[in-house]
Amino acid sequence: MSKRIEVNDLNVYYGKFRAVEGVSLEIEPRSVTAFIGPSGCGKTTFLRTLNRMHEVTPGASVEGEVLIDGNNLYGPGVDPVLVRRQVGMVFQRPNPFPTMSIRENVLAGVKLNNRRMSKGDADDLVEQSLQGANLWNEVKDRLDRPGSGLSGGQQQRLCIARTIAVSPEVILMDEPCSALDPISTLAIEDLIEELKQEYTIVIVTHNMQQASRVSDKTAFFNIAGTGKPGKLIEYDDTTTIFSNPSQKSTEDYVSGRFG
Amino acid sequence: MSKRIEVNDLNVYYGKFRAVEGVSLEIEPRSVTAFIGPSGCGKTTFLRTLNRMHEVTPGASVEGEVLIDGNNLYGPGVDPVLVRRQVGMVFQRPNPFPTMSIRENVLAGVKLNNRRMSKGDADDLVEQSLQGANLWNEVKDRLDRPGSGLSGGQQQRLCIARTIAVSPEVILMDEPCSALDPISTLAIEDLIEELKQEYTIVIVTHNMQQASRVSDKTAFFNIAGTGKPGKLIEYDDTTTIFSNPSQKSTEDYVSGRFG
Amino acid sequence: MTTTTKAPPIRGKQRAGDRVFSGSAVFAGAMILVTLGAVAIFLIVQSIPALFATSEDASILTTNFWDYVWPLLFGTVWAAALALLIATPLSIGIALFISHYAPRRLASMLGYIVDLLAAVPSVVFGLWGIGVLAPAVQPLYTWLVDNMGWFPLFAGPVSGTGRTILTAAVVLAVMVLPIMTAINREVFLQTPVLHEEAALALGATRWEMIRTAVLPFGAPGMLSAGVLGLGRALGETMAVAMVLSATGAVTFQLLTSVNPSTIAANIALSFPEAYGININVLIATGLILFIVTFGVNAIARWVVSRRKEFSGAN
Amino acid sequence: MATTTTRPAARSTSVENALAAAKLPTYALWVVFGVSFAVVGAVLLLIAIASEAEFNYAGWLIIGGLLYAFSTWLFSSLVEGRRRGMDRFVTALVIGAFVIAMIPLISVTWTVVSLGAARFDVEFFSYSMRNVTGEGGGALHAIIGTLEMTGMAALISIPIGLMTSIYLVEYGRGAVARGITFLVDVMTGIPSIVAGLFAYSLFSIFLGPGTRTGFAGSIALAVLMIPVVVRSSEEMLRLVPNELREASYALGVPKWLTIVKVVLPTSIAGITTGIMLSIARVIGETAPLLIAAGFTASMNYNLFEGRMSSLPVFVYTQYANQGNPPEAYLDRAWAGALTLIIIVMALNLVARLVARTFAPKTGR
Amino acid sequence: ANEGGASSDDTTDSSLSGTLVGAGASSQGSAQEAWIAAFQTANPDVTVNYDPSGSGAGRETFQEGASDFAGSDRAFNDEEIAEGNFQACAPDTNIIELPLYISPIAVIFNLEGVESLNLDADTLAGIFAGEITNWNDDAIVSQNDGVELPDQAITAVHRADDSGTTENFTEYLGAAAPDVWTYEADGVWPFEGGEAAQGTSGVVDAVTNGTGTIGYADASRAGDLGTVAVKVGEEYVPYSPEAAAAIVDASPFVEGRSEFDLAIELERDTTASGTYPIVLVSYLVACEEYADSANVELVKAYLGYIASPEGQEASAESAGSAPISDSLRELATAAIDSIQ
Ligand SMILES: Nc1ncnc2c1ncn2[C@@H]1O[C@H](COP(=O)(O)OP(=O)(O)OP(=O)(O)O)[C@@H](O)[C@H]1O
Ligand SMILES: Nc1ncnc2c1ncn2[C@@H]1O[C@H](COP(=O)(O)OP(=O)(O)OP(=O)(O)O)[C@@H](O)[C@H]1O
Ligand SMILES: [Mg+2]
Ligand SMILES: [Mg+2]
Ligand SMILES: O=P([O-])([O-])[O-]
Repeated sequence: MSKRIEVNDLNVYYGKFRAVEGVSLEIEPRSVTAFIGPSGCGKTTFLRTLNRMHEVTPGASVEGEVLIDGNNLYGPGVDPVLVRRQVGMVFQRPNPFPTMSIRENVLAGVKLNNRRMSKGDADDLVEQSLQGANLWNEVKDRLDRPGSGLSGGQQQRLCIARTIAVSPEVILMDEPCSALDPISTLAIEDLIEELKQEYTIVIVTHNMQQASRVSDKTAFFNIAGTGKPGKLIEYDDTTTIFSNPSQKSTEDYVSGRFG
Repeated sequence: MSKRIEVNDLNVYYGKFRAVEGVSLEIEPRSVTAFIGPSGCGKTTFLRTLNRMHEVTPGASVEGEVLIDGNNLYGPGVDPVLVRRQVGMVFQRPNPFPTMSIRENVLAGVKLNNRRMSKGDADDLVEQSLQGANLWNEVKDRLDRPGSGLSGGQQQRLCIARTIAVSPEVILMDEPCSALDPISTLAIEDLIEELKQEYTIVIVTHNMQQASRVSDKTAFFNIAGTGKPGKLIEYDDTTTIFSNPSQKSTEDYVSGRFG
Repeated sequence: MTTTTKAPPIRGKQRAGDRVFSGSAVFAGAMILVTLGAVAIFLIVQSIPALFATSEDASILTTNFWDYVWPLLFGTVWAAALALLIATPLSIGIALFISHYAPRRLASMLGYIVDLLAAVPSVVFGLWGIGVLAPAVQPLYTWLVDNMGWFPLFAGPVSGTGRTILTAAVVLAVMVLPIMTAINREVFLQTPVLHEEAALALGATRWEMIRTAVLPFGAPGMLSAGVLGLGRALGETMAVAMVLSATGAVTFQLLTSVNPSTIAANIALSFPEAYGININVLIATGLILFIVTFGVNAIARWVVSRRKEFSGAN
Repeated sequence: MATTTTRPAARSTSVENALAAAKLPTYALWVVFGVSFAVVGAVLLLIAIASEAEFNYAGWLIIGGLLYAFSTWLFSSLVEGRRRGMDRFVTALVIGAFVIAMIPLISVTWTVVSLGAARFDVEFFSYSMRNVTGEGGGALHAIIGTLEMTGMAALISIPIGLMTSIYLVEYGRGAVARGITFLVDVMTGIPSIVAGLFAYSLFSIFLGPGTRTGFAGSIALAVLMIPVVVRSSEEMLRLVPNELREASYALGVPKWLTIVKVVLPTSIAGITTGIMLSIARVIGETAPLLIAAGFTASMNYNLFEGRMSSLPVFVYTQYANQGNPPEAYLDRAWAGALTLIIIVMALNLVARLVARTFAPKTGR
Repeated sequence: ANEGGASSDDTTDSSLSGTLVGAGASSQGSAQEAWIAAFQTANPDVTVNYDPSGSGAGRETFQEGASDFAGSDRAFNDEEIAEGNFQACAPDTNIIELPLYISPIAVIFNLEGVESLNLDADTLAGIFAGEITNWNDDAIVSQNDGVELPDQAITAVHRADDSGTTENFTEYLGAAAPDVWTYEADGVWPFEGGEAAQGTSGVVDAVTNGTGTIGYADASRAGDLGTVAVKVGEEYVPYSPEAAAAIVDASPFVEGRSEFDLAIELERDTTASGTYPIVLVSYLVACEEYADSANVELVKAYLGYIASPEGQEASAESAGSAPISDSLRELATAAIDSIQ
């Protein structure tokens, strides 16, 4: 699993408003890449173009190329549904389906494609995914309870389990810990460490310590002012970005001079 | 103006859930105090008890004492409305009244209380408050335009202008910059610097750099785990907290080891 | 709480404005209670003479009250159920179209157009039902009876006018469609984007997204839409009175001239010539109708509350 | 839903894109659409010719639509796979549902407008039916009656409904609020004829049997209107962000002033719309007014004395008690229906206008 | 603009004023409208309110003394009269009942290409009882030489509401075809069967919009629909005002009533030629002597106008009723004059 991502000169629009301008970068397989930057600089927007979730927003559009192992996501005839199976996503706020039990939540994505899964297979998959998300031990006795009954951190891990159950190649995470307490945050960070053995992971975070802890590479985005588009300022190894950035604004940002 | 705040052994509840436990601290007049701590540790909750906004939440209650210049806010017969006139508040998301113009927004605190005021006095007050909030130059030509037409940072300063227009003695701010871009953030930080000449200011922030930049004293709150109450861990001069804290968890937090 | 030593300036009296305002809010709430109570009490008081009346007291009765009301009750429920059967899938379809399929601009205009349907008075639907709809569907009914008469619901003889319970149900369905659509539309629009995106991010097609996120989330709302529609359909009067060939039989057949009447329509038909105890009899049938709608509402609430744990509300 | 501008991908054109899925071209769906309807049309036409019946347009639409839905499902399933096929099938059904619902709307509107135009004249709006037999006459008495009775009903319902919703949103907690919500729900379900019977009984008891007045009609309408007002206002009040209330409290504004000066102005647009819709809901009621207010041919300005006609009842009685020539009565009935619909549409428009004028200004 | 025409012109020399209240049969509704319109125009200071609340309600209201006169599709029966107790009337006085509204009931049908049919009472009763169900039934065909009757089901439409029309129609069926029609005469359709429609308009609409339909309705509403000529004696009589008036003249008064109680025992099974037996006779009921004399003049003037040739002409024109014969008018006028 896990694939290489290449972005070429990407512009992202909301209607006529250009939210992100001219981003080009390459993401290695089986690595963790962190996006950092001040609020409104387009981190979320850019992340969502990587699995075509962006176009779910009415009026949103994209110019440029995103290649996953050489296949352009925005090529003609590309089915966004297929893209999203390969590039999974975890959101800022945990969003388990409230009407489903924990078990159903994990199977939600799988059931779409493979409706006639035997109970045994399904059980295996549920256990495996929940194990993968470090949640199995906490919920194994209450798989039939609603997912919304879990704590925030558990819900977020449930969402991760749901995502890995469809065996994607890339997992995108948009500030997955920002709504969580410190203990849950640590649990998720540990999990990311494990997941990167198998998946390509891209994570947006406003917490620079988190970025420096979990990521191999870091991309810093910035914005010149309200109404201006966000830009990729610098993209390099995490250690370089935090210790010896080449741009002044990166240094200002990581040293906490603003944001 | 500006007053001294003294909190004695305060417990704060949401229904039966104790969100904040046993907080005691003293806040000097004409100073800036920052509250920091991980998400969910009760910073917002505690802040809101300082002007009895807490009890607006259904089922919320408070045990203990909050003295402002020796007067207990929670004493019998105290009118929360009068308390709130003395202790103003600025919220995380800018919330100007959408039905009102900029001018009306600034005058809201006065006009909503049906106080009569000559047009000249009102004009003076508007100018003075907007000057105080560093917004006058940007909006003086469009005082009759709706307040919601401003940018996020301007809206936040409008809310500050609205707050100082009722001439409170204390201003509480709950993550006033978290929804703003870096430039607006700097503008607000500068403003806080000026405001502390006249007001006692308490600010909640998740941004430690911000805390160290703007505050004289810092209070660190922490939480043992989900469902546990938040506690005041350490309260000291800002420089001490960030350079030489006495508690291990404070050090972990300010050094970015979690959160 | 502990008390303080000094007399604080922040003490004030309880505000008169607050008291007056909250007082009148409570008063208004109480008025609802009073009104509903008044409706119930008046209906009951007026009904009591009828409940034990026989054909001796009231010319309208052939035996006793219960024999009189039973076929009406059957017809009321049957017609409303049919109407709901037609209107529910349609309203869900239209609501989905407006909330998730149509382009935004078009959607709001369509919403307005459907809302307009709600404004058409029921007499007009009655006139339309007799004059336009019934003649239009009559050939279809003939075809159904000729070719599918073996199916009990479609048994003949076919009505020569098309004014059957099925036509009445269609008219009712058209009448309850706007209100049901409006509610369904609102709940569908309120589906948290979070959940819709969660489904899409798992690689769901639009329909699969609707199935996994929108419909389960909207289920309680759809149920209340159904209940509201059912309430309207149960109580609709003039259109049914005008469109339906109501002979009073208890039958499930959809396409014949012989159809059960409904309580509301029967009141409209009989009230003008009613006098003496007959009026009480009719009011008593109204009481029964009230009880039925009350029951439907209560059941729906119960169903919703039973599934609360799994609902999107928490 | 969204448009995606895509630049031709220079590099990937040579390679087969693994993410591309087999896809029916857009025109294929149109072809299927055309063929489905053409086939069904031809068959029905043959049947029509054979049986010398009229061509069945409704059947054509419905069967053609079903055939289209089925064949897209089939084709798409074969070419694009089961899931995409299902998606297309549901799309066809959803659009179909919409088209089907449009048929009665257009039919009703057309019928009312085309038949109502005949007597939509000055006399209709300046005459009552007093001393009129046969042709001529008008509905002025009914229009006045409708306006007076609905106005009175609004006068009763709006304060009660609005204050109740304020209670529910701003004050009510726990069992009492839940109880009132439940009662409002139940009230929503009161059949209109029951409301009419209630008003009739109420006035019979106090003012003697057979009493029918405009005011009784208003009471019946108010019973129907109150729950609608409560429901919609409640919804709108809940939409007002708590932040605004808190902003106001934080400025030291008492609760009631916050409600009056912040909450209500913010939601006034939605509340007005809701109220207008609730008026539209009751203004077309026939049965309760027939029972509670009766009807008369003459002007009656007094809500509290004597019977009062209303437009729906006017329409109904003109239809039900046709004299000679019947066309005159029917024309009046349809003109009355048209008037009623126009009044309701006007109310709707006013509501939208109000909503737009009072809506919180975004300034962008 | 038509309101308050009271002072419009001074040409009327009427000295009458006041308000007259009547209630009762809805069948007279249209006729009452015409009478009221003409009477109010002639006497601008008079208002007449007629509440077409139904015969039953009308009789009850009159008995309670809440109205000055009643309209009723049937006369008070002997028990009711014996019981007396008419609140509006002076004690121990009689009531007068005047058959001033005579309206033929047409049997209407909708069959393509057929404008009229000949049917005898047994056949009509068979159709409405649901025993004859097809238009090409021998019973129908045999009476209609030269009419091409299709092989089509008959949909017989009756009134869904309580109605004087139904009462008179079923009374006819019961009297003229007692073997086939075994139900009691009643305003409510006596059994579950056939098709029901609301009010005269509903019946007319159902018959018009359906195919193979037949129904009965006030003759003024027959319009372009086919109508039935009913067999009386040896001939088939189509409905007409004259024929309808003729059956009233041919029928005896109910026995044992007071001098001015003109209740008629309609001879539905008459064989007299030129009579049309399916008629609705609706009465105007008043007191011979009122307890309160305030409105006596008004009642006399109003009823007098109704009985007059002009009044009868007005209702004939607007409601299609049959003007009463001169002989009946003489009796009625005498009765009205006796009111005090
Ligand atoms: N749905 C939308 N429609 C229009 N503009 C949008 C939309 N979502 C975001 N934007 C704009 O696009 C820009 C980038 O927003 P984005 O949410 O990607 O920022 P971000 O870096 O993720 O910020 P944060 O740290 O607050 O999440 C902002 O100017 C924002 O106002
Ligand atoms: N309205 C409420 N009802 C019940 N519990 C609440 C409510 N608001 C907050 N809490 C709980 O109280 C605790 C403290 O929350 P609070 O919002 O004060 O934290 P915080 O430190 O401000 O966090 P953040 O940095 O995310 O704003 C949390 O456990 C939270 O879940
Ligand atoms: Mg973001
Ligand atoms: Mg907070
Ligand atoms: O005139 P009707 O009594 O038949 O309505």
